Amino acid sequence: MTDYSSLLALVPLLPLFSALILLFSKLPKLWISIFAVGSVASVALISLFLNVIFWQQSDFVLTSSLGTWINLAQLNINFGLYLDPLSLVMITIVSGVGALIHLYSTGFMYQDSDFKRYFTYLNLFISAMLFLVLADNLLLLYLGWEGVGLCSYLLIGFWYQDRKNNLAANKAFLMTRIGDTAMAIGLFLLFTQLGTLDIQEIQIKAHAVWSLTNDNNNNTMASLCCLLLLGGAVGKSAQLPLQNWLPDAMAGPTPVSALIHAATMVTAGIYLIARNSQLFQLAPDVLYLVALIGTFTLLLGASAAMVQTDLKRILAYSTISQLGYMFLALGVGAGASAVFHLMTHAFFKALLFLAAGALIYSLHHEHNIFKMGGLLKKLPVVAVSFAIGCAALASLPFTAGFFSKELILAQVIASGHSGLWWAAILGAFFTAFYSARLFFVVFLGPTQLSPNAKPTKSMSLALVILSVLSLFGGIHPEGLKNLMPQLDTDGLSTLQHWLPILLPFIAISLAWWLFKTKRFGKPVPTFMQGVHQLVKSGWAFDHLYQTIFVSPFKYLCQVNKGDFIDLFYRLIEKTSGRLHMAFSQFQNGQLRRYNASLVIFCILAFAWFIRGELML
Amino acid sequence: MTLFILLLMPLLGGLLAWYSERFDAGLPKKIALLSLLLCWLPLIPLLSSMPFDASSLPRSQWLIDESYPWIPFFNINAHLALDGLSLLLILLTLLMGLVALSSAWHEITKRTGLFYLNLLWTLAGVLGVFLAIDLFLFFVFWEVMLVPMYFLISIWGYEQRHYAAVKFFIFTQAGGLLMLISLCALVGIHYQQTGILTFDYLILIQNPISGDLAFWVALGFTIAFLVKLPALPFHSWLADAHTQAPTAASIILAAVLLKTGGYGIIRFVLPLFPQASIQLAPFMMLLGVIGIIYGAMMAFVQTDLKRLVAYSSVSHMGFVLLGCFAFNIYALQGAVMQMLAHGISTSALFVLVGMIQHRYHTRDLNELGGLWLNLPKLSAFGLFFGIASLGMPGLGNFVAEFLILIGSFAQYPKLTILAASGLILAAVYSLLLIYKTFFGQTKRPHDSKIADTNTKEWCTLISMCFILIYLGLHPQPFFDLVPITLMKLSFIADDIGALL
Amino acid sequence: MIPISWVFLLSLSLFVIGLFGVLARRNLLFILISLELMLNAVVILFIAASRYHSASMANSDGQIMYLLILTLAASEIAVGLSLVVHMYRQHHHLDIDKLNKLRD
Amino acid sequence: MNVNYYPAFILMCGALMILIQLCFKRSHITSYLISGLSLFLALLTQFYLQNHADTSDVLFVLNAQTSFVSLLLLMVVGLIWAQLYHWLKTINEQKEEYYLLFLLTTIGGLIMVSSHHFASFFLGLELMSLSFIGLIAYCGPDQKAQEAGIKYLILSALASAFILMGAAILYLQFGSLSFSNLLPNTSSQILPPWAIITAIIFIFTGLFFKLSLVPCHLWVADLFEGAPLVTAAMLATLSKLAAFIILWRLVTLGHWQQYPLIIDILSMVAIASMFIGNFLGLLQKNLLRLMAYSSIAHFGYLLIVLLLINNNAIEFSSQSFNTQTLFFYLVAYLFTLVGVFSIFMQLPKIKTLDDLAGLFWHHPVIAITLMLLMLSLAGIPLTLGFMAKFYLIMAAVSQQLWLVLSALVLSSIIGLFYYLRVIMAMLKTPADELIFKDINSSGSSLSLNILILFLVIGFGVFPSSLSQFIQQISG
Repeated sequence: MTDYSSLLALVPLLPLFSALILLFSKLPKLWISIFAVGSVASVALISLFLNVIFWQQSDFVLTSSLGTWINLAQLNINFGLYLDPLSLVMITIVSGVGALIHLYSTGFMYQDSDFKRYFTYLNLFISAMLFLVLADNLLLLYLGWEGVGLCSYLLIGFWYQDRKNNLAANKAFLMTRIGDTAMAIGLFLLFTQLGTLDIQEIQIKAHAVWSLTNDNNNNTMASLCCLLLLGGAVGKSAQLPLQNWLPDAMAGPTPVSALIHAATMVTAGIYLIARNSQLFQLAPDVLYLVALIGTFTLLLGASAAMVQTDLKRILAYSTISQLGYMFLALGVGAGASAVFHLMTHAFFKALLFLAAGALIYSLHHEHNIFKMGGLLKKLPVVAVSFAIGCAALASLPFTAGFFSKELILAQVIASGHSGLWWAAILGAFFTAFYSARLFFVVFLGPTQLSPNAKPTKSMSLALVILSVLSLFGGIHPEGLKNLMPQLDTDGLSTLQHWLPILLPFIAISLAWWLFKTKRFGKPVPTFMQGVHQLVKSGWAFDHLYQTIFVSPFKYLCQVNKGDFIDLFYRLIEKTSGRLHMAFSQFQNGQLRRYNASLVIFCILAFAWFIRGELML
Repeated sequence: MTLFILLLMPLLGGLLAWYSERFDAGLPKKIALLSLLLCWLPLIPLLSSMPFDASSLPRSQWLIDESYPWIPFFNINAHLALDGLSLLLILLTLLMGLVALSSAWHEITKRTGLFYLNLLWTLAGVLGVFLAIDLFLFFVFWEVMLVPMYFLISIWGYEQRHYAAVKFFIFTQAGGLLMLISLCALVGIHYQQTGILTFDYLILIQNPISGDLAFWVALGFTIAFLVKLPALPFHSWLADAHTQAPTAASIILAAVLLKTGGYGIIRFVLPLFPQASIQLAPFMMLLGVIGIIYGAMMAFVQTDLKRLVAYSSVSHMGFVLLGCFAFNIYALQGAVMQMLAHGISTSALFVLVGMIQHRYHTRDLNELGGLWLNLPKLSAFGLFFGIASLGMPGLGNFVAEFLILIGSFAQYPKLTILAASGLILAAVYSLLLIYKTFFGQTKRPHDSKIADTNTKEWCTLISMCFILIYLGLHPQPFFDLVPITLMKLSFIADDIGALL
Repeated sequence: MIPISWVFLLSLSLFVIGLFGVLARRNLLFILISLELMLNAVVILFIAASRYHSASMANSDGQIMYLLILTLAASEIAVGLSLVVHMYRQHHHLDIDKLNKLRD
Repeated sequence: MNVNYYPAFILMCGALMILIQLCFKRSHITSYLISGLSLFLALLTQFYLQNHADTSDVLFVLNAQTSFVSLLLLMVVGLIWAQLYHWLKTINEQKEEYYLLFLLTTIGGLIMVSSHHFASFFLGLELMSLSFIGLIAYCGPDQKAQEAGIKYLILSALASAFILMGAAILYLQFGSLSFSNLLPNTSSQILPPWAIITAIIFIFTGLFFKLSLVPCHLWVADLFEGAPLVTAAMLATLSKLAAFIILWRLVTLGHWQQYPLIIDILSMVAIASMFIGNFLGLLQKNLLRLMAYSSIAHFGYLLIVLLLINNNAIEFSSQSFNTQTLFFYLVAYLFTLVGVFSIFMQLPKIKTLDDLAGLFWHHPVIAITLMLLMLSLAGIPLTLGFMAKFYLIMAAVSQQLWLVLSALVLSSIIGLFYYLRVIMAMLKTPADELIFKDINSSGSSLSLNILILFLVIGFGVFPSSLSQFIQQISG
C-alpha cells in the first residue's frame, strides 16, 4: 500500500502555508478567497480520499513526522502526526465543515474592509485545529490547543473598534487559558510519573504502571492526571465551571461562531478525553465526574436557551447543552457515540449558525428574535435550512441528530445511570421546546422587519450542502466502533425506547400552543421575574466569578499600585535625609561646642572603660 | 587574543564615535554600527566550526580560553574564556546592540557622539561580564558596565531621569559591594582550605567550599545577582530605570543587563557553592514564584506602557530564578532559553514603545488606543510580541517556561502549580497591553503625517519575529550548545536526591 | 618626700581647671590664658616624673620636655595674641560665640 | 649628622634662603623657585635614601617604611606646590611668606612622620600646627579665614595639651617617652591602671582631633570652607597623613592592641565616622564641605587597618600585608584628594554644586578628571580608590571583622549617593555660560590633569607595579 504519510503531512501544513501567503501578500479579494477556500477544500478532499481508502479496515494507523522539536535527556518530542479512525473522523469534520464555512464567509464578509485579515486568522485556526487533532504527543496537542485559543481570541475580537468585542475576546482567552494551565500541569504530572508525553505510550504505560500498583484500580495518581486533563477539556469545551465565555463569544462574526464555537474548537475537549480513553478508564470516579458535569451543563444550557431573546445566544447555549450530552456519553463510557454525536452536531449546529448569519446579514444586523417574524416566504432557502437544522437539533426521527442522541440516551441507560437518563430526557424536552420556539417566533407570525439583502449564491450553496448533511449525515463511522468502548443497547424497556422518540413532538406541540396564544414575547409574571432573570443570565455565573475572582484581584492590584516594597526604599531615602539634617545640626560653627566635642570623647571613652571594669 | 579583540572593538569604536562627532553629526552612529558589525568577526570562525548536530559535543567545555597576568601579588590574571553558555549570551548582546542602534538611529539627536560612546562601552562591559572567568575581573566588569549605563539614563532620559539613574546605580552597586566581600571571603576560605591563593574560577570550582560560612558567602553572591535579575525584594529600580531611560538604553537594560544576573547564578553560585545552593534552593524558588505573581500583578495596574513592560520582565525573570534553582537539566536549559527569549521579546516590545513614543510623544495607556486603524503594521508587530510575551506555544518564551515548569515540577510540585498560575496572569497583562494600545477607539484625531513603520524598523522587528519563531520551533541547536556547563549542575541534582 | 600620686593629682586638677576655663570663657584672651594654665599643669607633671625617675634611671627627658613645652607655649601665645589683635581690629569685640559665619 | 636627615635639612636651608631673600627684595618668582628647588632636591635625596636607609636612633626611626611615607609626603606637597604660583597670583597679599610657612609645614610633617619618641613627635606636631595657623589666617581681610584660624589655633592647642598630658602620665608610669617601650609589663605599678587608660584616651583625643574622626570632627568642615584653597589641600593631605602615621606607630609599636578597650574604642570610632561622615555629606551643597565630610568617612575606613591584629598564621593577615594595605590606601586616597583639590583650584569661582552645572559640556577634560576622581573616592573599579578598598576588604575579611565590614559596605553605599550627585550636577544643562568664562585651560593645568588621570586611572587599571613596590618596602 503506497505510503500516504507525505499526504498526511500536507493536511495541517496547507492551511498554514495559505495563511502565511495571505499574511505577507497584497492580493485582491478574489485571490484571497481562492487561496483560503482552496486550501481548506483541498484538505477536505484529502480527508475524504483517506476515508475512502481506510473505509474497509477498521483499525489502521498512519503516522508521519515533520522534524524534531525538543530532545533533552528523557523529553524527546517531535512534530509527529498520527492518524487513526478517531482523528480521521475529526479531520473530516474540521476540514469539511471548515471548507463550507470558508465558502459561506467569502459571501458574508465581502463588504468588510479587513477581508484579508479575516481569512488569515481563519486559515491559521484550521491549521491549528488540524495540528491539535493529528498530534501524536501531548505537547504538540497543547501547541494546537493554544493556537486554537489564540485564533478564537483574534476572531472574536475581529471588529476591534467596539469595546464590547475586545472584552469578550479577552474573557474567552482568559477562561480557556485557565483550563489550558490546568492541562499543562496535567502534562507535567504525566511526564514526571510516566517519563513520556507520547499519547499512545502514555496509554500503554499508564495501564502497565498504575493498574498493577493497587487493588481497586482507582489509583489516585491516575485520577489526578485525568482530573487535570479534564480541567483543560472543560475550559475549551465550555463545560460547567468555565462555560460563561461562550455566550459572550458570539460578539465575533457569525461564520466564526459557526466554525469555532459550534463545529470545531469546542469539540477539542471531547477529542482530548476520547483520545486518552484508556487513561480515563483507570479513573472511574473521574469518568463519573465527567458524566455529572455533562448532565449539569446540558440542563444549564437548555434552560438558559429557553429564555434568551438574542438569536445567537440561544444557539450558543444550545451548543453548551449539546456538548453536555457528549460529555455525558464520554462519562458513561460510550466514547464512540459521543464522537458520533459530535459529528452530527457539527453539521446541524453549523447549519443553524449559518442560517442565523444569513438572517442577520439580510435584516441589517438585527439579533433580537422578537423583532423578526413571518420570514418564511421572504427568505425561503434560509427558512427551509433553519427548519431542517431545528429538526435535527430537536432530534426529530430520521434526522442526523435523532440517531446520535438516541444512541447516547440508550448508552446511558445501558450503563445503568437511570438518574442521569431522566435528566438527559428533561434536557431533550427543553431542547425540542426552544428550537421549536425559535423557529415559530422567527419565521411564523406577523412580519416586523423586511429583509433588504438576499443571501449570496455561495452562502445558499453552503446552506444547502449542510442541510443535506444534517438530514442524511447520521451514518455511524465504522472505525470508531471498535476503537472505543461500546455498550450493547438491546436490553431496553419499551418506555426507555419510545419516550425519547415521542418527546420532541410533545415539546413542539407545547411550543405551538404557547406561540398560538401569543405568550412568547410577553413579560413574565412578577413572582417568576427573579428566576427568569437568573436563568437568562446563564445561572448568574458571570456575576459569581466577578465577585469571587475578578473584583478582589483588581482591588488587590489597585491597592498595591504604589508597590509597597518601593515605599520601603523611599522610607530609607527619607530617613537618611533626616539623619543628614540631624548631624548637620551639630555643625553650628560655635568654637566652644567644638572644644566640648573633644572633652565629650574623653568622657565617653572613660565611661566605656568603667563599663568594662564593672562588667568584669 | 580573539576575546580581547572582541572586548576592545566596542571600546575603541566608542571613543572613535565620540571623537568623530566634531566633524559631522551623522558620523558617530555609522562608526558605532561599523564597530558592532566588526565585533561579529571573531565569532564567525567559531560559529561555522560549531557542530550543530547534537552528536558531537565540543571536546572541552571552553571553546576559547585566554589568560594574561594582571596583578601577580593576588595571583589575579585577566582570564577570559568562552563556552556555550557565554557564546549564546554574547550573540544575544551583539544582536541587541544592533537593535538598540537601529532604534536610536533617529531618536537621539543631541550629543550623539557621547551617546554612542556610552552605548558601546555598556556593551563592552556586558561582553566582559559574560567572558570573565577570573572572579576579580568578573567583578570589575560587573561594576564598570554600570557607569556608562548610568550616563545613558541620566543624560538622555526623560523627566525624572536623575532619580532613576541614581537609584539604578546604587541598587546594583550595593549588590556589587556585597559580592566583593563574599568574593574575598570565598578566596580567603579557599586559601585556608587548600593553600592556593587564586581568583580563578576553574581552580575554585575544583574543591567547592562548604560549611556555614560558605552559606553566607553564597547568599552574598546570590543577593548581588538577585538585585540584577530583579528578583522580588530588590526589583523596584527596574521600573524607574526603564521608564526614564531612552529606548536604546532600555533595550540594552532589558535584553542584556538583566541576563547578567541569571548568568551569574548559573555560572558562579550553583557550581561554586553546591552545598549552600541546595540549602538556598527552596527559598530562592519561592522568591521566584512570588516574583512571577507579584510582577504580573504589578504589571496589570500600570498606566505607563514602559512600566508595564518593565514589571512584566520582573515576572519573566522570576521564571529564570525558578529554573536555576530547580537543579535539573530541563529547568536549567529552560532558564537559559528563557533568558534568550525574554531578551528578544521584551526588547522588541521596547522598540515598539519607543516607536509609539516617537510618534505620539506619550506612553500613557489611557491616551493611547486604536492604533490598529492608523498604524496596522506597527500594531501587528505589537500583537505578535504581546502574544510572545504571554508564552504562546511555537514561540521561544513557551518552550522556556514549559521546560522550567516541567523541570521544577519534579522538585517542588506545589510551588510549580503556583508558578503555572503565573501563565494565566501573564495572559492577563499581555492582553491588557494589546487591548489598551492597539484595539478600541482612537482617543486622538488621526493626522496623516504619522507614518507607519519605515523599512529600517520593519527589518529589525521582522528579524526578531523570525528569531523568536526559530527559538520556539527548533530550539535544539541552542540546547546542544550548553550541555556541559549544565550537565555539571544537574549532577548536583543526583546527589540532591540522596539529600532531600 | 611628697608621694608622686599627690603631684599627679595636683597636675590633673590644674589640667581640669584649665580645661574648664577654655570651655567656660567666652573671651578669646581668657581662653588663651587657660590654655597656658593647662600647659603649665603638664609641665609640673613632667618635672615631677623626671625627678621621680632620675633616682633609678637617671634620665632627664622630663626636663627637656619642659623646655620644649615652654617654647611651644610662648610661640603659641604670640600667634594667639596676633590673632586676638587682628580679631579686635575687625570685630571690635573678642567674643568667640559671635564668630559663627562658618556653619553648615 | 645622620644621612637620613638631609631632606629635612635641605628644606630648612630653603626656608632660610627665603627668609634672607625677604630681607633684600621681595619677588614672588624667586621665592617660588627657591621653594621648588628645595622641594625637588629633598625629593631626590629621599628617593636616593629609599633603598638603603635602615638606621634608627632615640628620636627618629628611619627604615624603608618611613622613607616611603616621607617620599609620599614630599610628592603630595610637590603636586600642591605646582599650582601654588598660579593660585597665589589671584590673592592680593604678600606672596613670599606663604612659601615660607609652606616649607615649615612640610618640615614639621617630615619630622612627625619619622618620629617614634614623644619629644620629636611633639616638636613636629607643634611646628606643623603653628605654621598651619599662619597659612589658614593668611588672607587678612577675609573674615572666614580669620574665624577658621582662631578655631584651628584654640583647637590644636587644646589637642596638644591633651597629648602632652597623656605623654606626661605615660612618662611617669614607664619612665621613658619613646613609643616602643610603653609596655605594660614593667614591675613598678606607680599609677593606678585607670590613670594609664586616661593617658591613652587623652592621646587618642588629640590624634582623633587631628584626624577629624567622629567625636572630634566638627571643625574640619569649617576649616575646609574657611581656609584658603591650598591650605585646605595641605590640611587634608599633610596633617592627616602625619597624624595617622603617628597613630599607627603608637598602636603597633606600643602593642596597644592587647587592650580590648582600645580595640573597642577604635572600632566604635571607625564605624561612627564612616556613617556620620557619609550622612553629613549626603545632601551637602558646598563642594569643600563635601570633601571634608568625605575625608571623615575615608579616615573611618582607614581606621580599620589599626583593628587588624596581626597573627602571622594566615598569609593575608600577616604584619606585612596590613602595612601594605595601609600604604596602598594612603597612596590612593592622597593622590585622589590632591587631584580633586587641583581641579578645584582650576575652577576658582565654583563653590557649590549648582555652580558646577553644565561643566561637562564646556570643559570636558576637567569634568572627566573630576568625574573619575569622584568614582575613585566612591571606590568604583578600574580606579586607584577601588584597589585600595579591595586591599582593605581582603585584609578585613581574612580577619573576620564582619561588623566593621558591613559598616564599610553600608556607608560606602551612602557615600556613593553624594559622589553621584557631584557627577550628576556636572551633567545638568548649564544655567549660564559666564561662570565658566574665566577658567583658563592653560597648558600647565591640562598637563597636571593628565598626570592626575595617569596616577588615578593608570595605577587603578594596572596596580601591579605599585603593589610590588609597596610589597618590597613593607617587608
